[in-house]
Amino acid sequence: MKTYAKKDVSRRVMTLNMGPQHPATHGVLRIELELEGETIVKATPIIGYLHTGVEKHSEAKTYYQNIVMYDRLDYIAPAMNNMSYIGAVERLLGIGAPPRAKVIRVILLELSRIKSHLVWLATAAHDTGAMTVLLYCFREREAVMKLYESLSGARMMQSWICPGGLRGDIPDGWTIMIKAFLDEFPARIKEYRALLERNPIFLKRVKDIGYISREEAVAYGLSGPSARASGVNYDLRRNRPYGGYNDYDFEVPVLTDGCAYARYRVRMEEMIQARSIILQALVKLPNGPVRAEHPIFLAPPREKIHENMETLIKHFKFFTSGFKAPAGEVYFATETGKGELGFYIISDGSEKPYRVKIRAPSFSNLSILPRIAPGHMLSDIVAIIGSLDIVLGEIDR
Amino acid sequence: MHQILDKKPVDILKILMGDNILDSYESQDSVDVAVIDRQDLLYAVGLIRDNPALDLRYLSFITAIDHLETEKMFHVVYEFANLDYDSRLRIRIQISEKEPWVPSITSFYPSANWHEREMMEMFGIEVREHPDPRKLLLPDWVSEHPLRKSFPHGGEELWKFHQRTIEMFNEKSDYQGRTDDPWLERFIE
Amino acid sequence: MLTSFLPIFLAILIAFTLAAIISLLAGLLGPHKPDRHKNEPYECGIVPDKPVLEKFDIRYYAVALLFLAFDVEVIFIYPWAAASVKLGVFGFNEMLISVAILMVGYFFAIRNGIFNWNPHRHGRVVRDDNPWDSRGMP
Amino acid sequence: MRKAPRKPHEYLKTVGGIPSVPGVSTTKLDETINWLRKFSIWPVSMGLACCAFEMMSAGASRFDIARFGSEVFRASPRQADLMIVAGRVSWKMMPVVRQIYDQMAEPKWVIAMGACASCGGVFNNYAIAPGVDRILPVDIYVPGCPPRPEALLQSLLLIQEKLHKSKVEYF
Repeated sequence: MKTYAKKDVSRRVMTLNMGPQHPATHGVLRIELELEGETIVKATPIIGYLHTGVEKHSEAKTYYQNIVMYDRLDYIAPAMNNMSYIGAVERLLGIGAPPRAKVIRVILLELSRIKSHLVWLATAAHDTGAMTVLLYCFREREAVMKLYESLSGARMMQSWICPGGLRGDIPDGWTIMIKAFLDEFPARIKEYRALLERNPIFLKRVKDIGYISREEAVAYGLSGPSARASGVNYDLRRNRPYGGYNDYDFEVPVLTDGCAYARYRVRMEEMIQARSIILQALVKLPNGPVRAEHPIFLAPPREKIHENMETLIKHFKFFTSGFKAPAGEVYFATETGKGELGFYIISDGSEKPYRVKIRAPSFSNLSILPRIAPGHMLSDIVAIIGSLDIVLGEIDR
Repeated sequence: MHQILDKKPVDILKILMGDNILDSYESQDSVDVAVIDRQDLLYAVGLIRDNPALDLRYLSFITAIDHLETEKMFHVVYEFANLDYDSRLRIRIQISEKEPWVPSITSFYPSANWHEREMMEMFGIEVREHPDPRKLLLPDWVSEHPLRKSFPHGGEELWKFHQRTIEMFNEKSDYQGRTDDPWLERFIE
Repeated sequence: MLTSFLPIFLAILIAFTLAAIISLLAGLLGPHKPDRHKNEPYECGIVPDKPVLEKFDIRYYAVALLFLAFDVEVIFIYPWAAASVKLGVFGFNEMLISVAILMVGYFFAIRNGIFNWNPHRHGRVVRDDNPWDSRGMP
Repeated sequence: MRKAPRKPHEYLKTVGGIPSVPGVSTTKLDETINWLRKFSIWPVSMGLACCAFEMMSAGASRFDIARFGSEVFRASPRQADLMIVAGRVSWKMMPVVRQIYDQMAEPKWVIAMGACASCGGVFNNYAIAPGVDRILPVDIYVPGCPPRPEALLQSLLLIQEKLHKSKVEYF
């Protein structure tokens, strides 16, 4: 087939700036694309437009004050940032949470995973043209936010997990509300599946796009659903269990064909697994205190403050100048909706951490974009970014 | 723990590298840390990735720590992991502030590319043979290295830093931004 | 004879005058505050340092031409559709012939790959320069 | 004795000096234009960080922002009248925010949503600009981190009131 169109086309590369203020870049990511007609020759992401200097700032605050700041990293599912940081601090101090707090933490984390995947589904489908899925997913997200609101009063940033357990116990009707939400959730998942998986436009936009082989995923440090869709069989909840995850049975979906559609299927499956984990946790919910007690590192419980003078002084000192953490270094990573979010805390024995390094999953997940983008069409890069599920708060830190 | 040799990665590394490992200890989260010199970093990283006994192909992160008081000014930390056996190893390099450079391991681990660029701009540690040593996160008019302990956390010097940026910004655009700050004392902690 | 076309001319006249009035009013009455940044092309927020309008690929021109051809064809179909009852089968055949003539151009374009924008990507973009594959990693 | 019929000008009741005929209401041109603009303020999508998700929740079905006429979040500043700076503005992002503001068509308003956009908020360090009003004339500051969608809707109402009273600039 002799093609006139290709022969006399002068190889002129056009640079296009998919800038920080763009509806499809999931935040303030800027990509400089070099295009040859509609085919991408080179894509270089430029980040830093949301750099908030969190690592520098956390050196000026005590361990307890830092919790609030790490909510704002992955602002789609804040409870997961808390768990990573609190896990690191607890391991540094050598304290644990009481069993009831552990189970409630698992419930909060899995609710955040469902919320994070709902936001991903909303924006990914919206980018490939399925507008209704966005509004459906936000309806479910509002239901999850109502649960968080009834728990702590804050819709998004609860920072409910603190060293030694939780800030407070759950209200009475909370488990009933969760069960109500979880009962109707499978019907909703069926709705999304019906909207997307038999929709030829979505399938054509997502199938065989952004292929990542297993070796590239490991070499580029991908983690989470983006890596598990390329065959990397690694999930922190199962390989390095933390927070009591080892006594729940759930499967980890791993696919091997690594395209954007595989990442879609992995995340949809993870939402169903998260629902089953919460149901198991609701059954397993023990009674008992929600916060551990520790003479040095934790604040005395609220009701004991008025009994004698020492606990009152200790309470006051705890919240003003914090506790002196033992010197040492700790790295603790948890499996968030995006991947392995880890906190590397180095303490020199004072109240404030000497250095906090945040290993963000989206940071490495995005670093593979210059490798997989060339060869795709311009409209494919929108689907690739959607499928990688990046959030700019934790990339730019 | 390597499945077949059931040895920790640090012990295997000790066997392979002999006395090049200056010191090794176990951190609080039971991950072994090996302290080596930067001359044989590339050799160690080559071993870590390709040697079937170690086989740690996943680079978790690279970061630097600014030890203010000790003579060795910077510590550069690399964390490797093997996703199948889930064994982790951390490498620490101590470099002095006089010549803060580190060889780049992007040729071994492409995920190191961005981590090293961030370390370069935040600490001022030069990473040699890095394929793309541009700034990653900071705006291009900032020349200081914020994560060093000498950079101010807050207070008077930070406010001067803000004012310099506002003035620089005002020359470029036509709008005269507000440099006076009613809550100035809020900045001086 | 001419008077039978009067309603059409009237409709066209009203359309143009309305459009003219609205755009003129908006142009005249609205505030005009042009400044350097406002007149720069919109680059997602980045101040463009080099000229943004570069040469476009030839394939855009080919697709635009094809669209123009079919657009003109549609203009002819509208009056036929309005009077298709009166014209009856004769008009229908005429229109079929004219559309068929255009279809020849359409298939010629398809054969010559005007719509084949990304010829070298068939399905999955598999990169062969992947050094890790060759060494047989697990 | 029949009263003399009223002269034509006496039929016109005067309301504040303006003659008023039954069935016809007269108003100032400014008021009409502002009334038209008030209920169709289109915001430019300047969602930066966490507040962007509260803005999206406001745009979604539960706290429907479409009830107040600003449902369409235009991507390009040319077709927008309102800029909701939703999130923390870092120094690297400041020139971009300023460029977008300059490229918006004339009657334009700015809402600084959240503590970070209003005064730097939680992040009082080198990377975050202490308040977006360093470079933009901000009309409404919305407190909260992130502010609830109702707070954003209330700020929209305040903008509409301010707009209603503002003087329309002609050529």
